[in-house]
Amino acid sequence: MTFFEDCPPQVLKTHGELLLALSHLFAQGGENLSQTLSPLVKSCSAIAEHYNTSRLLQANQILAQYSETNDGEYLVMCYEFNRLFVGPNAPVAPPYESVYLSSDHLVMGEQTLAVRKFYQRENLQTIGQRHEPDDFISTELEFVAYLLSRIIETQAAKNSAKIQLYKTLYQEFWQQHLGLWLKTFAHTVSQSAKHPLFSALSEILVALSTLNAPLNTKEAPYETYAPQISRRSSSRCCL
Amino acid sequence: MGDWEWPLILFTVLGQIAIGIILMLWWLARNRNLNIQLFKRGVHVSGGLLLIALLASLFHLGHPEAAYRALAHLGSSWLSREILFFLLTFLAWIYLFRLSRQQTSSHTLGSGASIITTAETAAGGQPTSNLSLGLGITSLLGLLGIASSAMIYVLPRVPAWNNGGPVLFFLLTTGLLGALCTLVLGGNLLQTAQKKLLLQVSLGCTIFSLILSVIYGSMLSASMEGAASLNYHLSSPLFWVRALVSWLAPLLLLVIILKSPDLGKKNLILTVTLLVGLGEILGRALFYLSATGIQITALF
Amino acid sequence: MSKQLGFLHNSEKCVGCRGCEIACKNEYQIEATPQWRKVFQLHEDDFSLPTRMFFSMACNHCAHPECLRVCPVKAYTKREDGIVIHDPNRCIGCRLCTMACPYDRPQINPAKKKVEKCNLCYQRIDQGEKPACVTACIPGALELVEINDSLDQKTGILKTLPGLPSPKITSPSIRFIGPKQGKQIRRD
Amino acid sequence: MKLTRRKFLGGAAAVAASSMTLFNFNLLTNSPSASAADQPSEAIKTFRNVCPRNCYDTCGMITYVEDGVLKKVEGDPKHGYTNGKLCLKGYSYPRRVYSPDRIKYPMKQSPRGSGNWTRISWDEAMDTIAKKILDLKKRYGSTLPICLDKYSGNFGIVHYGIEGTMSSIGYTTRAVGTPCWPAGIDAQTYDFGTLYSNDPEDMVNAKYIILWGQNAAWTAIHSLPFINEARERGAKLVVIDPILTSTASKADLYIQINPSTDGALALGMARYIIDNNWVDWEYARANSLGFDEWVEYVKKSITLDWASEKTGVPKDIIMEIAREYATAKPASMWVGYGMQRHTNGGQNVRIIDALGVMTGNVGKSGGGVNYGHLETWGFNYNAMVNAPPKGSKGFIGPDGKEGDRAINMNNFAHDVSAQSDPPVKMLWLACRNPGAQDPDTNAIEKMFSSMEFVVTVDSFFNKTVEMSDIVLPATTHFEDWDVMASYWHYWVGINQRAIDPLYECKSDVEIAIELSEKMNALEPGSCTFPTSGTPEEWLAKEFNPGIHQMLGINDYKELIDGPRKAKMPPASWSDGNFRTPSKKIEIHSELAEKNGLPALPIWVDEMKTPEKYPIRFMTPHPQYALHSQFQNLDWMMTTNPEPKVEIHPNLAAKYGITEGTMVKIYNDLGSITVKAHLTRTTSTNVIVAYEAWYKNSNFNVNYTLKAIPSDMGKQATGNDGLAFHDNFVMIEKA
Repeated sequence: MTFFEDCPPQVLKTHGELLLALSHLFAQGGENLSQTLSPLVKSCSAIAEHYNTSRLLQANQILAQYSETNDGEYLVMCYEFNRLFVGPNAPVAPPYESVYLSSDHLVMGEQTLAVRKFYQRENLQTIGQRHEPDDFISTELEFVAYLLSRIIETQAAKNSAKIQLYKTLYQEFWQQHLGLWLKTFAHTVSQSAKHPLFSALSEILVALSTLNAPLNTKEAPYETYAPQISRRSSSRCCL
Repeated sequence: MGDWEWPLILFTVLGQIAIGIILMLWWLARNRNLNIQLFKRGVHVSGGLLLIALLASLFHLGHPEAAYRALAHLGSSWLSREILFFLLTFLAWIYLFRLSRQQTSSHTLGSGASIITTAETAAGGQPTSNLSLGLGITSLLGLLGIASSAMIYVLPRVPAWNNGGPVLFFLLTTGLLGALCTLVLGGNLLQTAQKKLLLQVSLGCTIFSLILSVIYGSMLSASMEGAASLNYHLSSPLFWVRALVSWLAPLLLLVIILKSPDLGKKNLILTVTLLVGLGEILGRALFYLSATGIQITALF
Repeated sequence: MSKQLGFLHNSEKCVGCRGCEIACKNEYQIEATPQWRKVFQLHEDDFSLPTRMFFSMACNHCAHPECLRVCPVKAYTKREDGIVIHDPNRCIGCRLCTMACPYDRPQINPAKKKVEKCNLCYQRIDQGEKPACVTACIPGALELVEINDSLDQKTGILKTLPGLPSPKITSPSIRFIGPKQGKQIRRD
Repeated sequence: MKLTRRKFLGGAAAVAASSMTLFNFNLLTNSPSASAADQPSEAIKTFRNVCPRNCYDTCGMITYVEDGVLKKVEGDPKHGYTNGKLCLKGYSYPRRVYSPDRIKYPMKQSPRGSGNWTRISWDEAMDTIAKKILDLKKRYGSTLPICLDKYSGNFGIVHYGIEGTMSSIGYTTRAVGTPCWPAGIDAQTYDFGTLYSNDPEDMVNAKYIILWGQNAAWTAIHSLPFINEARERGAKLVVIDPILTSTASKADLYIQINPSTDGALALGMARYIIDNNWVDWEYARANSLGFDEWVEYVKKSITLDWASEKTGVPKDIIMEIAREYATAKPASMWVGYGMQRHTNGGQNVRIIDALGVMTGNVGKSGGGVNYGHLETWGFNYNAMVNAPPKGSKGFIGPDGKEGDRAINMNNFAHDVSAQSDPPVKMLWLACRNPGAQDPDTNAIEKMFSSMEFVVTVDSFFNKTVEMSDIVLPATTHFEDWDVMASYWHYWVGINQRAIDPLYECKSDVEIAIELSEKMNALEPGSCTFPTSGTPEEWLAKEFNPGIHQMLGINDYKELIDGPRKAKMPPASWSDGNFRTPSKKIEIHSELAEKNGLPALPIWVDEMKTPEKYPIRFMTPHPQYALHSQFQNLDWMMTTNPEPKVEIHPNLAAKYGITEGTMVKIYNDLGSITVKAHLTRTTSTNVIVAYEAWYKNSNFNVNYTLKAIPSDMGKQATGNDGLAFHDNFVMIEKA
């Protein structure tokens, strides 16, 4: 309930920048880390300083270290990025919401369509609609960043009806979508990341989902399971 | 057994201790001999245990937030009945708690006043029947709750459970741990006769439990699944630990205590109680672990 | 109860293709682990000659459903036509039914922490269609039938098969046409 | 590509124009309709698809699509053979389409086999490939260093555009042949002129059915209802197979024959039929050449004792099935592909053909020696036929004609490596996974590593993709327009594009178009593949008046209403017009003789079991997979999580193997280690593991398999088949 009273535009902007930086990082892929890492480091520092969280600072230090690395190291990170998120091998952490939240752990699941409907509420659609799942992490992050930017604008315009609208949209989207799977996704990444950059990235994703809590009325429940987790657990009882 | 049975082990054992204590208090109160301090202590401890037990029970549910719905099927579900009786027991306990509070407010008994006194004096004119009635009703509801708990496991699918075993074992646990815990709680507040009585109850329960287990075990081999349960027990080191800590050691120690002039040292009683408690938890774990259900035995 | 719907499984025709199992998953897009319907291979040694014999089993919509009896939240209901329906909205995931069913057919879905099972495609039946598994059975080994005395009096109708729990526990609404073995010319 | 870009720019422009916000979108854009949010969900749409896998059944499917998402698949009730039902693999299709494991974008690996992959654009992929092709062409003076290996991953007619891709860049090296069934094809070609089987739905009319090395329950399950109906009408079902399969378990009579001795059993039967004069002399003499010659051979050389000794089948059983087969008219035989995967496999099929001829069961409804057919495959193969670019240099064949250089698909590793003038430098793989499916996996690995460049088009990260430089993401059949015929039943169905291609997946024709554009940009005239046409237009070009007439349609669009059955008589060869040189059944085949084979269907000894490796390792088709497809999907991995080798308890006891023991199976070529399953469904000298590619597993039955050719296949398919089942090994506890 304390969303926009407590969050000055500057803080919202910082959040939005982090969301966008992450969105770009996933959208541009492992091949463009040399361009997408620095903005992430920058926005991450701003957030870490604002909240003064040491874990985030530490993670960001690793990010910063690798954002100034050589081409060889960038290539190694690119390979790891693809192994984790892209393929052509079965990716370890496919960056799509429905893989984590739908009961069948496939892409284009119910969440994908629900997310599509969310975008439509703002008369938006994904550029790759029907080709790329709408619940691709970058698209969801961009949408959240967009909502924050709308909040800032409407706050500036003192349009309280609109502020309320975007605030609600933001909270709903976070609680029904991004907030539900971001931690599981991050956990999956950290479980099998072979390069410190991605452990750090996972840490930032966790921080992001936690830091967004003050922006929300309450933290989203994380009672969801990654496919790896639920596939492992048995459905049989003791008998 | 998966992780999800731990809440059940905790719930059943703690719940049974709680009700066992109240049962013993009731028994002690029957000839107006209950020390008021012990009453209070007993009510508080049993209430705490009951609360932990009830909370623990929530965690074996996939959706604890919807636990209230479990009351919906009193017609045939023993789980519904269990919940009902435990809730009623808890309500009755609240009444006991109120009684214990009233006494505090009207009569401040210093620790030095731990003279053996009758409940009537302690209650300062309040009718002891209230107290006795409260303990009685709570015990009765609690016992019904425990019996219902046990009936949940009386499943035609599980031959090892599909008999009087669960009910008897659950009730024996109640008696045994109830008596022992009351002894521990009571300490010097208990009269020697009361102590003796509680020790005898403990010994009786232990002997009965041992005999019953032998009979029960021999019955099990009648069905394939029962035999599997029995085999599981006999080949599990856990079972032999349980046999040691909850039958052999208590038997030995209880006899020693009963024979000693001052009915044993406090520490010895505490030791027996802890051993039996551990044994009962092991026993409960084995109860779940060993259960073999009738099932499809075809390949794959 | 006016009638009791159930399955008739013809083990003479069933080749263990598992089409029924997967057709069920396809119909409800059930995730990988829970198997509402499952094909079992009978023990080779239960027959005079080694063989690959199968039966397919989902919820048996028992005449005396243990799941329904033990469920504390009334998640189970038995319809007029005998179908035992599990309502996941009521389910609180206590798993008692999974302990009580001798056929292990209600199963916990670890992600949803609720139990799921076959509801005999009652929505399809209400529209005059057959259950998805029956529709999918290529050799015609699985049928939707009314379980009654006249069925039981037919020759060759069995109430159980080797490897199955005694039908006395729950009176399952499934009948079998037993596997028949042909002649085998073997080299061992 | 163009479409995406336009859409992207359009979207960006719309955002810029809107006064809504100054926010810079990258992935989102304004939706075309302002009230999009209020639009209700689209109604469920249905599409017709056909399963394009290498399978007898080629099922008609109905695909349910909601909001552009494939929801479920069902069998097409208008398909008279598959009758509205799918197999377990068919029902798992949504898991395949939407598996997060799918290959999504063109990717490049450097170096090959390192696991170091980078994502590249289609443009870069095509640029790299085109430059490599042009470079090789320049260096070697021709495109012959480029080798195509395509086979059965998708049998859709438009997928022959893969061959067309190669044709359009010049003369190339081609893996020719078929690993599956060539020996039997040649056997029927020598005997009848081609392979041509009765309509499988016609099996209901049979009074006696022999499934010879055929496990329909796993490989052609939609035939079972027809067999069952015949049985309900009184027919007896006999299954002859070294393995007691699911099908065999249902038979009235199961005969566990010594592997590779099927011809001996048929000859024993023939001898008993002759002795009892149950021969249909009239049919045989009127319709065939060399029949009497063969009868003389049987009388002179074959005894029942010999046949019994050879096959392990008791004499009285040979007599029983001979009598029943010859006297139950009509009697149908179905020859499976497993039984011809031997060094004498084709010859055994020829003997079985002769058995059908001598009893007059050929050309009869309810009869036939049924193996397969290609009668309904008369499409234009428009995407396949492209003239080579002007000035292309080809390989001068033995006939003096210039053309592609053919190498043996069934000895691919060896033949690729053996080329020197010019050597093979680049592989293009599509609809094919030699890493999992070819014999001698070690040799395949070695050959791949000797290549300069490997391009693979696929949907999942299998062993072949692992060994590639560039992988291109393939569409599934739900994302394509196509038409599919069957090599077993007589139905033909259209395959609609039910959903848009996911990610950056492209069909083989779309890939060819991209490549053609790129090559011509780099070197005008270097590729002749047309660069226009929508997928549906490409499909339309496959139809011709012959197909229209056969299916009774005027336009391919009529197939959208339902698949059509070819207008053909239910019994093959019922007109008696055989397609041999003599127009008769050639029991005596000069063509066979010319090809160095016996002219007559006489006994040819099976491959001897080597002393060092006394155990036969059979690797038949799996239940949960089709070759290396399907088993990797989650449903299959749950139902059938790991491979097992079936071992007879007596054999297992000899090596101290118990249920669940890990067993090492090995010979000179290589080894695999797999869990034991003890069962008496196999025999004491045969172990069985089913070929498949399991997700995240290196299990592959082909490590011990030598590329031993079967006896036939050259005549009709270009190369001899593979004796997959003459695979001898030793076992030990791992």
